[in-house]
Amino acid sequence: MSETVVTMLTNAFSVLVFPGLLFVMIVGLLLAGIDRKVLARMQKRKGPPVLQPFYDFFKLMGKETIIPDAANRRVFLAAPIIGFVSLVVMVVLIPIGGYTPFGITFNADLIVMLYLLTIPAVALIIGGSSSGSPYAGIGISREMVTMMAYELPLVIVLLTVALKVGGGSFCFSLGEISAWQETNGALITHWELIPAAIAFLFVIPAEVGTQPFDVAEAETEICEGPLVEYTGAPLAMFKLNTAIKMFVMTALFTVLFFGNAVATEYLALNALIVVAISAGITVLSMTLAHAVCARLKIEHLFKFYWTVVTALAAISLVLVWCL
Amino acid sequence: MIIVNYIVSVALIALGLFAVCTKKNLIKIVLGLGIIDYGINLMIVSIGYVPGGTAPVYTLSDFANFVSVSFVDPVPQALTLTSIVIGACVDALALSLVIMIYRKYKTVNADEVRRIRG
Amino acid sequence: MMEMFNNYEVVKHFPVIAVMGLFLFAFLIEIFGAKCKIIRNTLTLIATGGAFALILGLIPMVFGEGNVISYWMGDWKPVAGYAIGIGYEVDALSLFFGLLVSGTFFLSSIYSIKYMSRDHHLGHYYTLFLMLSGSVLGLVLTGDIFNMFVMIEIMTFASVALTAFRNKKGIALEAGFKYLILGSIGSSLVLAGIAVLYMQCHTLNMAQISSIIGGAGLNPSLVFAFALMFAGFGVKSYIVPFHTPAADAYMAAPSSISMVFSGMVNKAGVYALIRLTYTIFNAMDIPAVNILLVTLGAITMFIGVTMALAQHDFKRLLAFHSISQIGYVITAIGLGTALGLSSGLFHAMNHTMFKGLLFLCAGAVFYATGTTDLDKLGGLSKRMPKTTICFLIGAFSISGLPPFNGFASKWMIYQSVYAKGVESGNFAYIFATIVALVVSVMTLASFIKVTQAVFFGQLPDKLKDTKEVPFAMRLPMWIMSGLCILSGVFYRFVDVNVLYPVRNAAFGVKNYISSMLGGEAAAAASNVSSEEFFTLWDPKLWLILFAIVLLAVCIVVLLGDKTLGAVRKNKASEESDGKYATFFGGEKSTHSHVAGSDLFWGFKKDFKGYFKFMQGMHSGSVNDYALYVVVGTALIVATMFIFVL
Amino acid sequence: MFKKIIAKSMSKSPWIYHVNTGSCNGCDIELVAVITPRYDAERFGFKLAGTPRHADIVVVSGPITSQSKDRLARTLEQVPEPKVVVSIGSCPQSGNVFKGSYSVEGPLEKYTHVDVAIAGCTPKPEAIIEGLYKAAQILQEKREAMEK
Repeated sequence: MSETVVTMLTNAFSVLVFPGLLFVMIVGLLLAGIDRKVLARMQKRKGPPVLQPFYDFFKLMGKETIIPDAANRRVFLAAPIIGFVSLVVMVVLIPIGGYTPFGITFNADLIVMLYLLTIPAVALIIGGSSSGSPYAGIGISREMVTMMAYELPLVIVLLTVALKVGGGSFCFSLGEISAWQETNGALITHWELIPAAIAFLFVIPAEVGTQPFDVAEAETEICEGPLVEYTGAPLAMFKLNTAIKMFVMTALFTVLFFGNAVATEYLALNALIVVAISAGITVLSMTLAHAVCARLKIEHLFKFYWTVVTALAAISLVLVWCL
Repeated sequence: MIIVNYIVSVALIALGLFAVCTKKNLIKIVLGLGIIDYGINLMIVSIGYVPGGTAPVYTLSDFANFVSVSFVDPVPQALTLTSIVIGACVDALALSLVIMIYRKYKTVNADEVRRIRG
Repeated sequence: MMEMFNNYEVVKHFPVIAVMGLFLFAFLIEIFGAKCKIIRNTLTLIATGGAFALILGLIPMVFGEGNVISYWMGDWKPVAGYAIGIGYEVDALSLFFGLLVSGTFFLSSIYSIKYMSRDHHLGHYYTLFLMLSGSVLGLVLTGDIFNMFVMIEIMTFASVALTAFRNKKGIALEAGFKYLILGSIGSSLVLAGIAVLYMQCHTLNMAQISSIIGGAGLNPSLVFAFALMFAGFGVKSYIVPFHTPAADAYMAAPSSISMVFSGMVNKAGVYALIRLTYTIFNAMDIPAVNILLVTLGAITMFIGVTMALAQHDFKRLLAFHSISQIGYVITAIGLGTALGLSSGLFHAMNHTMFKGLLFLCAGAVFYATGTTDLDKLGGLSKRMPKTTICFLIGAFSISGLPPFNGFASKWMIYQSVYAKGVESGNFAYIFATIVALVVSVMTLASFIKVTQAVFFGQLPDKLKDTKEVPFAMRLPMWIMSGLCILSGVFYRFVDVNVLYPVRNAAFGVKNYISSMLGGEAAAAASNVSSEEFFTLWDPKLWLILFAIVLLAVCIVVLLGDKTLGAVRKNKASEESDGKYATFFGGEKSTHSHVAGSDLFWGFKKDFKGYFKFMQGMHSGSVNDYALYVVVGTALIVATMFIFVL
Repeated sequence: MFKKIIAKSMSKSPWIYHVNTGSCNGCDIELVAVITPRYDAERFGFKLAGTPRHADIVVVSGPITSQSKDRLARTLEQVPEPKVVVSIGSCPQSGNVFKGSYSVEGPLEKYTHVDVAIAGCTPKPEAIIEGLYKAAQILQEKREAMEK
C-alpha cells in the first residue's frame, strides 16, 4: 500500500515539478529570455533583462481577458490550455539524460512525438480560428503552411535517426536511441548524420515560430495573426507555449543527437547539461537566424523547407541507407 | 473455330472501350457500354463450348446404355443469361439518366456535361 | 437464449437471412410504405436493425470460437469436392466487414429519417437504400465469385440511382451518369476476369478456386485474370486513377448516402481486393504485388489529399479525403505482413467511423443552411455548437491527432510500412512511409480549412437564423464520435479482440478452403507469424497524465480568478459593444470572409504547376475518365505480366 | 505574493500600441528611433505590439482628424484594462500648427483621459523614453488600484 503511495507521489512529482510543469515553465521562459538577451547583444544593444519573459508572463496574467463577440467562447479559452498541457506531457515523455519517470514501457516513440508536436500548433490554429477575426484567418493559414513546410524535413530526419540506430531492425523508441549513443558515441559525431542535424536546426525556429520564420504571427502585417484577439491570461498561456516549445524542440535535438553520450550518473547534473545544451542550440538555431535574416514570405518559406532543408535531410537518409 | 469467337469478343470489347473513350455523344457512350457487355458475353459462352458437345441433358437412355456423352458446360450459359439481364439494366438506367440530363443541360454532348470538375 | 448463438445449425442461417431480409424489405417498402411515413420508417429501421442484430449474433461463433460459417443455397453441398451451388462463407474477415456494413447502414437509416424528410418520393429512396445495403452485405458475406459480381452490379445500380436521387440539380444526374459508366466498365473488367478464371478452374467457388490455384501455381491466363479482377476491384475501391467518379458521386449524393458510399461501398472494393490477393490467388508473397499495391496506395493518398486541398465544396473535399484514406488502407494491406493487414483493416474501420461522422456533419450543415459551398458558409460554431464538436472530433481523428482513433491506426500503418522496408531492404517502403506521414499533415491542413470556412470565422448575415439540427440527426453523430474516441483510446483491445482473428482468417487460407469444401480437417487457425504491434504508446496513461496536468492548470486558473487577473467572463450589460467587436485596425467590423479557395495560397503558389495539371486532369468529361480506367487497367496488366510471371 | 509580482511586472513589461491620428510622421519616426540600438527602449521591456488587444500603453501622435476620430475611439475601447494613454508631441495636446483646421477635432483630452503627455515638436527620444517609463509606473499604480 505504502509502495503505491510512494509511486503515486513520485509520479505526481515528475508530472508537476520535474521534468514536468514547474521545471519546464521556468526553463522555457529562461530560454526565451536568453534568446532575447543574446539577440540584443548581437545587435549591440543592452537588451532586456534575462527575466523579461517572466515579467511579460505575469503582466499578461494580470490583464483583463476580453472574449470577442464573434468568438466561440469555449474553444477560445480551451485552446491555449490544451496546447500547454500537451507540451508539458511531451516533456515528461522525453528522456532527459536517460531519465524516464514512467519506466521504459511508457517511453516516447518518434512518431508519437511527431504527432504530439502538432497539437500545440493545432491548438493555436483552432484558437485563432475560433476568435472570428480575418487577421487570424490569414494567420492560421500561414501557420498551417509553415507546419506543412517543416513537417517533411522533420519526418525525414526522424526516420534517418531511426534507421541509423536500428540498423536493419525496427527502432522508433527515443529511449533506445538515447541509450544507443552511450555505447556508440553521440550521433552528432557520426559524419553522415551532420546534414540531418543541420536540417533539424532549421526546423526548430519554424516549429517554434521565431523571427525569420514567424510569418504566422507577423505583428507588423497581420497584427499577430492567430493571437490578434487574445488578451490577458490566454495570451500569457500562448506566450508560455512558445517558450516551452523552444525547450521541447531543443531537448528533442539533444536526445536525438547527443543522447546518453552526455549523461552522467546524477539526475540534477543531467538536467543542467540538457538545459545548457538547449540554450546553446537556441542561440545557434534561433537567435542567430533572427539576428541575420528578415522575415520570409510564406511561399519562400515553403520553398526553402521543401528544397534546401529537405535536401539536407534526404542526403543523410540516403547516406545512412547506403552505408 | 473457337478461336474466332475469342478474337471477335476481344474486338468487340476494344470497340466498346474505343466508343466510350472517344465518342462525345452520351447515347453513343451508352451503346459502347452495351458493346463491351456483348463482347464479354460472347467470351463467356465460348468458354463453355466443347467441340462436338450436346445439350447438357441426361436422358434415361444415356444412363441405360452407359454412353459416355460429351456436352457443353451449362454454367457459362447461366452466367451469360444473368450478365445479359444486368447489361440490359445498365443500358436502361444509363439511357434514363441521359434523358434526364438532356432535360437539365439541353445537350447530350459529353464535353458540355461537366459542371463538376477540378 | 445465449445457447442459440453457439449452436452452429442455428447460426449458419443468419447471414443469408440478413441479406435476403434486406432485399425483401426493400420491396415491402415500395408496396406498403410509399405513402405512409411511419410504416416506411419502421420497416427501414426493422430491416437495417435486424440485419445488424443478426450479424452481431455471429460474433460469438466466428470471433469467439474461430469457426467459419458455410451455407449452401438450397443445400447444394459440394459433391466429391466440387462446388456447384452458390455458397455463403463467413469467416472473421467477412464478418468484420459485415459488421461495419450493417452498423453503418443502421446509423445511416436513423439519420435519414430526419435528414431526408424534406424530399419527395421517399418510398423509392428507402427501397434503393435497402437494396444497396443488402448488396454490400451480400458482397462481403458471399463465398461465390459470380455472386460477388452480381452483388457488385446491384450495388452499382442502387448507388447510381441514389446519387441521382436529388435530380432537381443537374450535377446529381451528371455524377450519377459518370458513376454508372465507370462503374460498369469496372464490373465488366471483373466479369472478364471471372470468365478467364472460370476457363482455367471450371468453378466459381472462391475456396475451390483458391485450392486449385494453390495446387497448380500461376500461369499466364491466371495472371491475366488476376490483373483484370485487380483492376476491376480497383475501380470499385476508387484508387487512383479510377477515383474520379467517387469524388463526383459523394458530392452530389445526399449526405446519408455519401456516408455509406464512403464508409462502406468503397470498403467493399477493398474487401474484394483483400479476398482476391490474400485468399483466391494467395499472392501476397510475390514482391511485385506488394510493391504494386503500395505504390498505388501511396499515389492514391497523395493525389487524393492534394486534390482535397484545392476544393471549394465541403462534400467534394470529404470525397477526396475518402480516396486519400483508402490509399492508406491499400498501402497497408499491400504489405502482406500480419501487422500490415491488421493496421490496414483497423484504418478501414476507423475510416468508416470518422468519415461517416464527417459526412453526417456535412449533411447537418446542408440541412441547416442549404449549402455546402465553403465560400458561402462561416461562423456556424455559435449557431450549431454540437455539430461543431462532432466535426472537430471527426477532423482530429482523420488527421491523426492523438488520442483519437485515426492516430492509432495511422501509427500502426507507419510502423508496418517502415518495418517492411527495413526487413526487405527496399527503399520504396521507406519512401512510402515518408509520403504517408506528409499526407497526414496535409489532411490536417485541409480540415483546418474546413473548420475555418464553415464553423469558425465570421458568420455571414444570411445565416444569422441557422438552427442546430434535430436530435434524430445528432444521435448517429454522437455514436460515431464516441466510437472514434473509444477505438482510439482502447485500440489495444480492438487489436487483440477483433484484428487478430480477422488477420488470422485472412492468412488462414487452408482453413477457409477446408471448412467450405469439407476435405481435410481444418488446419490450425493461426499459422500467421505472430508479429506484434510494437507499442510504446498507451493512450490511457497519456490521458491520465493529461488529466493530471489539466487539473493542475485548472486549479491555478480558478484560484487566479481572484488573485491573478481581472478575468471577466461575460460582457457586463452597461458596456459598449465596441470593446468586444472584432479588431479591424480601427475600422468598424464588417464581414470579411477568409476561407475556402484562398486559405493556403502560400502552399499552392509553390505547387501552381502541379495543381493546374491535376485540376486539368479532373476535367469532368466522361471520356477522359473512361480513358484513365483503360490506361490504368493496361498498366496494371502490363505490370503483372512483366513482374509477376 | 502573486499580486505583488504581477503589479511589479506591470511596470517592467509595458507593450505599446501606436495610433497615428493624422500626424506629420515626425513623432512616429522618433518613436521608432526609441527602439533602435542607440536608445534601446527594450531595456525596460518596451515592445511594440501588433494589436490593441495586447497593448498596455496606447501612444497617440498627431492632431485628432475627423477621419481618425472614430477609429481612435474604437481602438482605445479595445485595449484591455489596465491601460495607459500617452500622447506624443504637441499635436494631440493643442493641435499645434493644425489648430483651427476644418478637419481637426482635437485635442485628445476631449475623447479620453491622457495619463502622460510628452510635449515637443518633435519630442526627443530621451523624452519619449522618460514619458513611457512614467506611463509604466502609472500602469502599475492602476493595477494596484484595480485590486482594491
